[in-house]
Amino acid sequence: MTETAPLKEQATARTKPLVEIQGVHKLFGDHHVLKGIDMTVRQGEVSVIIGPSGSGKSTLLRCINLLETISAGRIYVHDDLIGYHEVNGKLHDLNAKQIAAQRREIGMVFQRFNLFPHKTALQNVIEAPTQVKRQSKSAAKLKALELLEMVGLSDRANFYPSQLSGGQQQRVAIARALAMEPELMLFDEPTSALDPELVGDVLEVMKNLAKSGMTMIVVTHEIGFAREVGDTLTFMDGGVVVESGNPRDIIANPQHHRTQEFLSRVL
Amino acid sequence: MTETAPLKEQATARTKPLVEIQGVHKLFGDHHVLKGIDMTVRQGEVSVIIGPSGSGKSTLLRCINLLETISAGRIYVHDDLIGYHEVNGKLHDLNAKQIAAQRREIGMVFQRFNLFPHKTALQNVIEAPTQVKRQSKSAAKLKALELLEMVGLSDRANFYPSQLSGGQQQRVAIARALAMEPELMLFDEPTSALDPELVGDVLEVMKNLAKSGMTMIVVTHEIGFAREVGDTLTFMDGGVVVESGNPRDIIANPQHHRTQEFLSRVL
Amino acid sequence: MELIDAVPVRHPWRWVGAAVILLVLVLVIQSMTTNPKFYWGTFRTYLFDVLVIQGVGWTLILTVTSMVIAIVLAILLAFMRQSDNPLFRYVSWVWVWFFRGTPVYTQLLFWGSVGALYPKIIVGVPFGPELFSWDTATVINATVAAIVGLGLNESAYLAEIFRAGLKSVDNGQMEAAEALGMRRSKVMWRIILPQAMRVIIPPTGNETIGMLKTTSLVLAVPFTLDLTFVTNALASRTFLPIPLLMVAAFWYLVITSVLMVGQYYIERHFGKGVDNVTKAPVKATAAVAAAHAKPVETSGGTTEGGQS
Amino acid sequence: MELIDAVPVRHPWRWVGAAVILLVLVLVIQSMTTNPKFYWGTFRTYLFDVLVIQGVGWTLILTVTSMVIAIVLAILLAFMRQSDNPLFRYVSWVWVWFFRGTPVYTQLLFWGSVGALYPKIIVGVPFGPELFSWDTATVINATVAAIVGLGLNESAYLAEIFRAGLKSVDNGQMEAAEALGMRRSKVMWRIILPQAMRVIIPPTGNETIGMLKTTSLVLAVPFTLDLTFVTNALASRTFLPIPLLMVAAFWYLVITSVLMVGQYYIERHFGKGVDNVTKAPVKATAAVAAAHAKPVETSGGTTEGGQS
Amino acid sequence: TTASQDGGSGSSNGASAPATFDPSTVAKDDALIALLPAALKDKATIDVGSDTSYEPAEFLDKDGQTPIGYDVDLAKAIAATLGKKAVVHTADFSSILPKLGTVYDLGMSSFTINPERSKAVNFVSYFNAGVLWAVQKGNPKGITMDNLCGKKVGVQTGTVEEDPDVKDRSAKCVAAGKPAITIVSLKNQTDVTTRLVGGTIDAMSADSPIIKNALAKTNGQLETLGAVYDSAQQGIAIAKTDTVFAGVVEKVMNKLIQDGTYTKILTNWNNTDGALPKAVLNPTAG
Ligand SMILES: Nc1ncnc2c1ncn2[C@@H]1O[C@H](COP(=O)(O)OP(=O)(O)OP(=O)(O)O)[C@@H](O)[C@H]1O
Ligand SMILES: Nc1ncnc2c1ncn2[C@@H]1O[C@H](COP(=O)(O)OP(=O)(O)OP(=O)(O)O)[C@@H](O)[C@H]1O
Ligand SMILES: [Mg+2]
Ligand SMILES: [Mg+2]
Repeated sequence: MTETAPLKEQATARTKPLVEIQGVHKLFGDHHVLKGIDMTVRQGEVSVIIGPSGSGKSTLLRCINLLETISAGRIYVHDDLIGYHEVNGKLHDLNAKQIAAQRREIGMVFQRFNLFPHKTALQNVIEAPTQVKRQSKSAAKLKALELLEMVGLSDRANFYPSQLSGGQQQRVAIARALAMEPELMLFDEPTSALDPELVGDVLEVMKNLAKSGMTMIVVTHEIGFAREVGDTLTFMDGGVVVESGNPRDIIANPQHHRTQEFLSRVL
Repeated sequence: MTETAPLKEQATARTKPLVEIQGVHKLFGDHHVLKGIDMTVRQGEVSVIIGPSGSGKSTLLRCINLLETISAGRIYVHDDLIGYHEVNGKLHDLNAKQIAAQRREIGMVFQRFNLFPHKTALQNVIEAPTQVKRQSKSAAKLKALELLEMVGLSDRANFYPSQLSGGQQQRVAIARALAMEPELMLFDEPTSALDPELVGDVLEVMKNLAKSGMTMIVVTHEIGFAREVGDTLTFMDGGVVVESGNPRDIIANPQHHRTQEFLSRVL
Repeated sequence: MELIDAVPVRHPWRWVGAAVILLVLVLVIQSMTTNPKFYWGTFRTYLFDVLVIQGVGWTLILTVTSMVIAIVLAILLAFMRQSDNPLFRYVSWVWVWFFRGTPVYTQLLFWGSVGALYPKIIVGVPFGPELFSWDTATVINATVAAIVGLGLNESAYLAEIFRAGLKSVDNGQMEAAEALGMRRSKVMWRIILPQAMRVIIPPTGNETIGMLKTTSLVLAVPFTLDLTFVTNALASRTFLPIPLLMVAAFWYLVITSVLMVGQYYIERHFGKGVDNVTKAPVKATAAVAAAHAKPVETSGGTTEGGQS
Repeated sequence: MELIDAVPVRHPWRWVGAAVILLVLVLVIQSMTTNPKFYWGTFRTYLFDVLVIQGVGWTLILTVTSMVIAIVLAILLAFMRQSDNPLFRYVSWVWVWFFRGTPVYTQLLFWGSVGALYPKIIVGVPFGPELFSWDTATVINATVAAIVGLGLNESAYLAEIFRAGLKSVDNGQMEAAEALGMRRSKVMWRIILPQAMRVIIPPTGNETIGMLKTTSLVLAVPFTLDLTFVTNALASRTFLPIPLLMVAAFWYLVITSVLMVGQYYIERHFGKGVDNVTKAPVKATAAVAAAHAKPVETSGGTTEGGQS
Repeated sequence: TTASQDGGSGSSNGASAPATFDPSTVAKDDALIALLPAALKDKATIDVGSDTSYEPAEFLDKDGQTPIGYDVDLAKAIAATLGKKAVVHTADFSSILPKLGTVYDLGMSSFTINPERSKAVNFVSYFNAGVLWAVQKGNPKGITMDNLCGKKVGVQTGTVEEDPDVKDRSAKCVAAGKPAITIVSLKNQTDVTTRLVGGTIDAMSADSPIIKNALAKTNGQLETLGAVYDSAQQGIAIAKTDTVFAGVVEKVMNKLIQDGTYTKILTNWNNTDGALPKAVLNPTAG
């Protein structure tokens, strides 16, 4: 548990950090899940997080997107403190409206897709822009069709999720998150619920997204993706960051024995 | 669509065939899913089936276990015609009791586990022995604990499925199927709903099962498993068997271009 | 390939069962039609009587308006029950407890007597001057009292049904919608509720059909135009209660049948994307063709569906 | 680490809301207790009157027995509705249609008058000699008529609830159980139904509480021992209906409260393994300890749970 | 169809109401008006609550909504005397009493006066109804007033016939070691009558005008058993707190009795048997 105060100055000194996670702790009751996470993600960077089950990867993403509140530390996105505003050194909870506004800047893709089953692919994608951003339906629809085109599903616009394969559903979920034009995309094991054959399509979409300059934090077991696309790789275990750095270096030459052990099991 | 009559003599001539599938067709309405499948699985053999999504792999397993009725052809398990009895060359449907009796000889493990959520692991395992085979509860429980021990879950006997990880659930499902002491085990993509880390445990259990001499038909995407454990490998596409033989030969040197293409995508 | 054409399993006992049931049915119908105590002539005379038809109309009005009030309140109560404001949760619980717990007849009597108990509705500063006041009896006339009484009572039952329905929607839906930046009320209304409707509709259909019969209690208000009152009044005049009960039963059955048909369509509407989707790959081929044939503009037209 | 101790968002309007609701509540209670028209003295006199207590007992007996009959029939009807025998499906549909469609009052009247309409129950060869015959009135006395009438009516409503519940269980459960060689009836009873109970119980709770009040219609039979009848009779003797309605309402509220507590426990029972499981990994540590501490024999003891 | 409004299809079908009573024939009495409590002086109407399912005292006309009957006509006469118009509201028994004094000025629904009830409301006696019994025509079951034990007797719920009359007889049976009377208590008198015609009950007991009406309506399928007994006074109910108005009603009734309007109305409805010589406020004995 490093002290976080000096870290902040250090991080802001660098060029364009988008996400700054400083000494974040998370407790569920007595269960200490995140034990002082520090992490910086710069604009346009693809940051890959790996780690065994229960190491707190999902919890970390959920804290960034305010689906959980942190117990200690700070998370900044775009220099905006997530979840609180600070007045005279005292933190105040944000109200529901402000929380919603912060979330709009952050897209999230879940392991289990969580598409709205009663809406078609197109309706899933335009839901948030029309309802939250109050875009006109026709404008939102144009944008949505572009996004569906991008994820290779323009001919599936009028299908319900239940009529789509897992890989197609996950791609719709990505398009849905992108429709809000977020600055940051969070992916929580986006391919681990898919049949191996269908994984490729989704990774392809994510690769293109990374190329287009989107800042992304990706929790995944796809080491190939991390190696190819990741700018940084973070290995978490037991609620702490064990090792972090260039993906190719870490995969080829893990420093920590826990990293070695984990990689041997997944590769 | 080869004629099946001569095949039968041929198959029975070999030593101890347990499952014989002869010219099996399956239609869902107009949708022709299985287009004349022939296949023999001998006692103690591990037969692995691979193939792209929609090729009819699950449908074939479901036909063997009578979850679907076949439209043409014959399936024999232990020289017993599945689903029908033949009187003077005329087929008669089996009644519910006879169907249940045939199913008891065949264990099935599903992709989505399908454990009974309202029963603990132990209760899941003893359900069929006590209710179908009318074993005493104490005898069934002894057996069940042995089986749970075998799949490495003896300390999870009193957990509900929702308290177990996917890999643990799948292992309970295997124990549940084994509790009926089937002659044949069918596995339909038993690991494809699991996180990569958890796949290993389940494959380990299946390997041990194969070693113990259980006859198994396994639909899977785990080519490593097929190579290591499989006695035969069958590649299906579009409702027909494209290629079949020794797994190591096929994987190293696929003859058919569809097999080549598929393996390149999955490996 | 030679398709299997197997001899199906015979079920002789089913046929025996069928015969017995048919026989019983025939005997019941025969004995009903020939039994002079049913006075089928009187039944026919009054079946389309103008008073009876008006009674049917009023019963429908009461049922529909009070169900609408009840549904609106029930949604509110169910949302309140899930609120993170303890006060709302508490109020919602007490409401359900009280209105489910006391007999609707007593409640109707109260709404009918509220004018007697509290002759004036006064809006004013508590313990201070009164600002406005109305004569209760004019504000709450019999029709209003009947509808309010039935609606409030029913809202408690429906609130339980809606609560169970909302609970049945996977939590991931809430998270996905919140992660998109949607406010909780919007999530509830556009995402959770439409999906909950699948579970909500069958018991709500039950309640609606039950309400149809409960309207006969509005005599407590007193409201004297509904079907049961009218047929009862005719029965006491003609001293032939059975045929007039049959008239009422006939009309209730007709309305119930109509409601059951309506329920079928509403169930289908809210099941879209879930229940009534043919296995994906099969449909896919047809659906791809349809998607290509259909210009994209039309697809958005159904977006509103979930809101209704 | 320094735990975040943030200032919570203030909700001033919630406090205003709370104040208003409390004020209204206080005013209502105050005006009720001070309004002489409520005759609280009479209320107290009759609250524990022996007749009233007996009425409570009879109401409970009617509710419980008719609900038991209704549940048994409803399970049967719901299974029949899913049967592959078209006759069973058809009979089940007609049953639901008829009993939901006609007013329970009329049905009760019929069961009360069946003796008048059909003085004898005759078992015999149709159009042939009669084998046995009973006096209808002795077979169907008032209590039996009341219970049968309420039970049959309610079975139709519950059948819909059970149908929806069975539909809600994932199809994979049926397949998994069948693949184990279980017969369909066993699968239904041991696997599908216990899981469906989660969805079935809240609306069934509604129906039970509704039934509590519906029992007052047994006057149609006539059955004259239930709570409503007794309090009405006392009211017409004393000409003070309001306090006696309050007595009835009080007891109905008490029973409803007890039923709601019961429902809570039943919901919890059938939610086991699904609803009331804490997040797996957290529980796991505790549960592992528990599992080790507990000898395995006890675990089997709860296997029967699903059957009840 | 309008069967309900097509009168004259035989006496069993549709009430053939007697020539309607015209309240304008009743003279206004300013002296009595002057006695009215202030709240009533300014009102143009006298509102009357009545459970209109008790032919011929109060029941509904062919339109299913307009109350008629001798109680209704009396109400009109009372209102006319006080220079007002009577509005008779159909109401369920339980809803009449709580509304006395606020919504309803009078309750007129053949209320039988007894001491217990007198504690709750003011009664002005205006009619004398006795208990009368009826059985099937020809008395096929051989019922007499002395062999009722173990028989099924129909009564309307909440009437004095149910409690105390038949209940006491039943208790006496039990006390004498005989089987109790099965009391079939139904909400509507019509249902009681129908059951007697159908034979599921052996006899019925009701107020004498009601029995007579039932006899007329069932085309001679019934006959009376014994004679009228236990004459009890019926009263107009007025809120207990409204003693002033109750006094006025007593005076009005006595005026109507004296000037013959009362007899005229009862003659109209063929029910002069129950006429009282004098109306009394809160008579001590029933
Ligand atoms: N709402 C919660 N309440 C209590 N404990 C929780 C909650 N959510 C997560 N946890 C616990 O926090 C720990 C970390 O969980 P998390 O889901 O973040 O792990 P993960 O690294 O994403 O694992 P996986 O690879 O299995 O998704 C686990 O032990 C989990 O049980
Ligand atoms: N009940 C059904 N009704 C209609 N079509 C069906 C049904 N079940 C399966 N099919 C169709 O049969 C074809 C084969 O399906 P099957 O599930 O056997 O494929 P699979 O090889 O197991 O694929 P996957 O790898 O996706 O599980 C598919 O096109 C599917 O749509
Ligand atoms: Mg996770
Ligand atoms: Mg499959």
